[in-house]
Amino acid sequence: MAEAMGLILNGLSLLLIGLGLAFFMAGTLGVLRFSTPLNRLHAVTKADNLGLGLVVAGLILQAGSWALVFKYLIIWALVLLSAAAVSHLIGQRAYQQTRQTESGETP
Amino acid sequence: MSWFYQAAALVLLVSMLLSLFRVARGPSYADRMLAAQLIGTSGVALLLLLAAAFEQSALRDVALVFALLAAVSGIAFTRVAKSVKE
Amino acid sequence: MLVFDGLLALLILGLAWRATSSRDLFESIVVFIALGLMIALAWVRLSAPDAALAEAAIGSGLAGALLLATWSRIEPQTDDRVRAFSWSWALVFSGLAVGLLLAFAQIPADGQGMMDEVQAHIPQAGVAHPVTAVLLNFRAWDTALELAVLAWAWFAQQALNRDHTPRYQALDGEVLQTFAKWLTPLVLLVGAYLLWRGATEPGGAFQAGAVLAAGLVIYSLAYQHPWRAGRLNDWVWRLSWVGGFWLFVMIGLVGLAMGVGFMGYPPAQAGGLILLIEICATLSIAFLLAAMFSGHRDTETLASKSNKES
Amino acid sequence: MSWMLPALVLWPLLAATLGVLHQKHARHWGLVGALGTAVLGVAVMGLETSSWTLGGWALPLGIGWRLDQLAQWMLLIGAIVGLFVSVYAWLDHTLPRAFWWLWLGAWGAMNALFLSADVFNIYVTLELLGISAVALVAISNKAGATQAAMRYLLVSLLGSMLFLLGVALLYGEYASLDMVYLAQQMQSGPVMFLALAAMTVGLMAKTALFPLHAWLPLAHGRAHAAVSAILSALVIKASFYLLIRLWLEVFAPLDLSLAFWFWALLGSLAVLWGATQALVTPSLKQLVAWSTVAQVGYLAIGLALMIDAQAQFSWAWGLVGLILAHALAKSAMFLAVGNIQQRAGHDNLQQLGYVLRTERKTLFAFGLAGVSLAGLPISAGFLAKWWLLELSFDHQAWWLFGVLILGSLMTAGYVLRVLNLALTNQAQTQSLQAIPAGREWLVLILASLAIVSGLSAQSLWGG
Repeated sequence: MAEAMGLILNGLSLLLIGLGLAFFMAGTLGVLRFSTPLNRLHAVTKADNLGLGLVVAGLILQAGSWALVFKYLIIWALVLLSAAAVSHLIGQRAYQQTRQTESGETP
Repeated sequence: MSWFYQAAALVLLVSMLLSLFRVARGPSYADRMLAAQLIGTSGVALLLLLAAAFEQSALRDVALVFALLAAVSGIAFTRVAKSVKE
Repeated sequence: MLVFDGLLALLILGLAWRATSSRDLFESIVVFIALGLMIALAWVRLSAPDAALAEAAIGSGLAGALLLATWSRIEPQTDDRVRAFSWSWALVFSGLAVGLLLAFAQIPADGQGMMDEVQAHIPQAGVAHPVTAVLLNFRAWDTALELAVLAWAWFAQQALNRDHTPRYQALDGEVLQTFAKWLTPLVLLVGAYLLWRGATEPGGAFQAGAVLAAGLVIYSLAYQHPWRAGRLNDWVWRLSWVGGFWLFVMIGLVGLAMGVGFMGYPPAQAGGLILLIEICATLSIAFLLAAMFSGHRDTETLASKSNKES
Repeated sequence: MSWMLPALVLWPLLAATLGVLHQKHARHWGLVGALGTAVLGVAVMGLETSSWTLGGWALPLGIGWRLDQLAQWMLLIGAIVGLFVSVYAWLDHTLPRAFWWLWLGAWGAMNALFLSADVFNIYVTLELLGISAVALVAISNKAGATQAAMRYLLVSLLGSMLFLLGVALLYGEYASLDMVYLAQQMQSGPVMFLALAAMTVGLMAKTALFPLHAWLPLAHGRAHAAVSAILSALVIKASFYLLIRLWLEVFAPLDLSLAFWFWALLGSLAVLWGATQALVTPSLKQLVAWSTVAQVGYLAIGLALMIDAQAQFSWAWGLVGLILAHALAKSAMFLAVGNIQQRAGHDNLQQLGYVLRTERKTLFAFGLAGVSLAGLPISAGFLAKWWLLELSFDHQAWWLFGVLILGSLMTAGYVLRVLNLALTNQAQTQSLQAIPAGREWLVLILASLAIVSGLSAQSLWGG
């Protein structure tokens, strides 16, 4: 029974981490392929939040102690917080730039 | 599971490599900076995977510092960049 | 992991090349930040998490912010001249690289260095983590001098450009301020945690100091002025730059007076003294690094400025 | 361990710290620090030579300190020159406050370097020394000072990095950082030759030895006179001291048969090239700076002869004599130039005739220092150069004989170039600035020391 549980947990971990990686890859491709800075920003946030979140979720299933779970959650929360703030701020800059380009100003 | 974590780490490293193309190509400052941001987050995930793969808990502290300080250069950029345009 | 390590090594080389050869200064800076991350990963792969921690905090976090602040002060420039590729220098450096490869291949791979010695003396060192034992006890004089190097680097910077602070740009909204408010307690927590971990695990004063400095930098970025100790006396502020070094050598002198030698501790008190030194060193490092980022203004110049503004 | 040894490092750093904390009186703190350090540096001559480990940890774990005669002499040279430069700087009101904490930082770092017997610890002291020295060049407000300092910074960093590389190789091979232990264990092999090569190139750059000297005239052209004196008389000697330690001690067991040619050739080229430049340069300060490049060449020749002599250690005192003679003469010269330059407001040789004629004491001091540099009899320089000649005679290196004589003649040539100007009948073209009279006397005393020390310096090599 315990063995079966372990297998299921392992399988779930694999799935979650794999999904997380997929989001990271998608984010990277988005950063490479999207056409405007604001679109690219959009792609980055997906990778930041979901990608890391899924990887962390996969790792939590394997964590042996609550302290470790707590640490994983802290790390994820930190990245969420700083990613949200930084993308917003970079977004402001990118937005200003787009407006400047549209109104045809020269630097 | 260790093999899987290692393989996943490798995938992340490749994805970091790809993001570097955006750093190199730009064209705007914001583009380069946000690609660096993505590399930082990938680094956090990579470190957590390595920590699990080799059971080195110290690496989680490194990941923690990564996560904490990833914001510093991004914020510094938005705050001190003299011009948004190239 | 061979593929991983190989790719990492190539990435580091490529990034280093790009950082120095790019003609756009800003690109160089961003590449440098990414390079810091990769080097931290390399330290991880070399089983040196202490160095990885320091590199993650300073190499990619603080150094990136410092470079960006400097970049904001200097004239915008893009080097339009195509750099001449110098064959002679390329030859010199590749010769050095080949020599190094050969030399390090010759060095005995199973060499433990001084690790056996260190392990044998750990029980008398007052701390359990070998790196901390070496830095704060066995080779304390090196570390004390490094604290002096950091302080003098800041004095040198101060001597060169007085009253230079980064040029801050306006931002809409309160996002940054709120973020700084949330982050500051977390930074304090992580800094204290790293310091505490240093006794038994990777971590310690330099890493904790760098993390705290990053917190101070975020604060000064959010509130647009160099981080100062509020209404604290300017004198106290300056004292924090050299406090770590002086406490360290004063305890070292006490060791000399007590007969355990200069920079030595009485074994019974070693643990407590090391903790005390680490706390002060952490604060010194944090304030020095933060000061290097946000500059420093005397109370007088600050007062005259605020008078003018009001 | 005597309390004086840690005090040698900590006293200057303490005074510098107080200067930073209490910036209004940085000058006074600086003088207090300098006087104390100088007294300590002289007093150390009376201590027993011995070695210690710091923190009570036995080797190879702890950091080794040692005080042998070479270290004692280097500390003494630092004390004498440092004292004069400090008093001079105290009388020079154009120096910014930062000079004091940077200079005392550099002094403390040098003392720590001379005391240390641990290669990694030496690297740390080199860092502190380098950062202070570079900033000293940069505090000048002359145009181009920042660029010159930047260049010096890069050279200094590259030098430190190469040194560290050598340290890593040494540690990898022998699992120890102590110089004495390394010297005992040293065995010939390609790795050790690479380590020696890396460290040597790094230190050569820091010593401004030909062909890695280009940063030095550049830095001197912009720096304050006191800073130039410190740089030429002391800072580059610290890295040369390390070269002595490495070649004559740590790596001495290696087969260094080609080393004589390496050092002798580089030294000769430095002597000739530096002197040639000094003969043609249009500015007084540059002239003295190029003369340093040439005199460093003599040091290299001395090292070459010592390596070939298979380190009969009593002979090494000739090297100390060379260092002493050059440190005294060159600091006197730079300080003299400082007086003249400040009086005239420029250092363009062609227009200095009148100033030189009015500044008799300074001119006399410059001449005295020149006598010692050129190696004319009874000066300290004479003894040192006589030692070189004697040794090359011993080695039957006749061509070196020629280089040494030619170098001395050229030295006399560029010194006379300056003295000659005083004899021309140039009229006063601009108003002169006033400088404190004490500074003239100071320079004169220092230059006399360069002569007088020759009378007593025989004791150096047991003569």
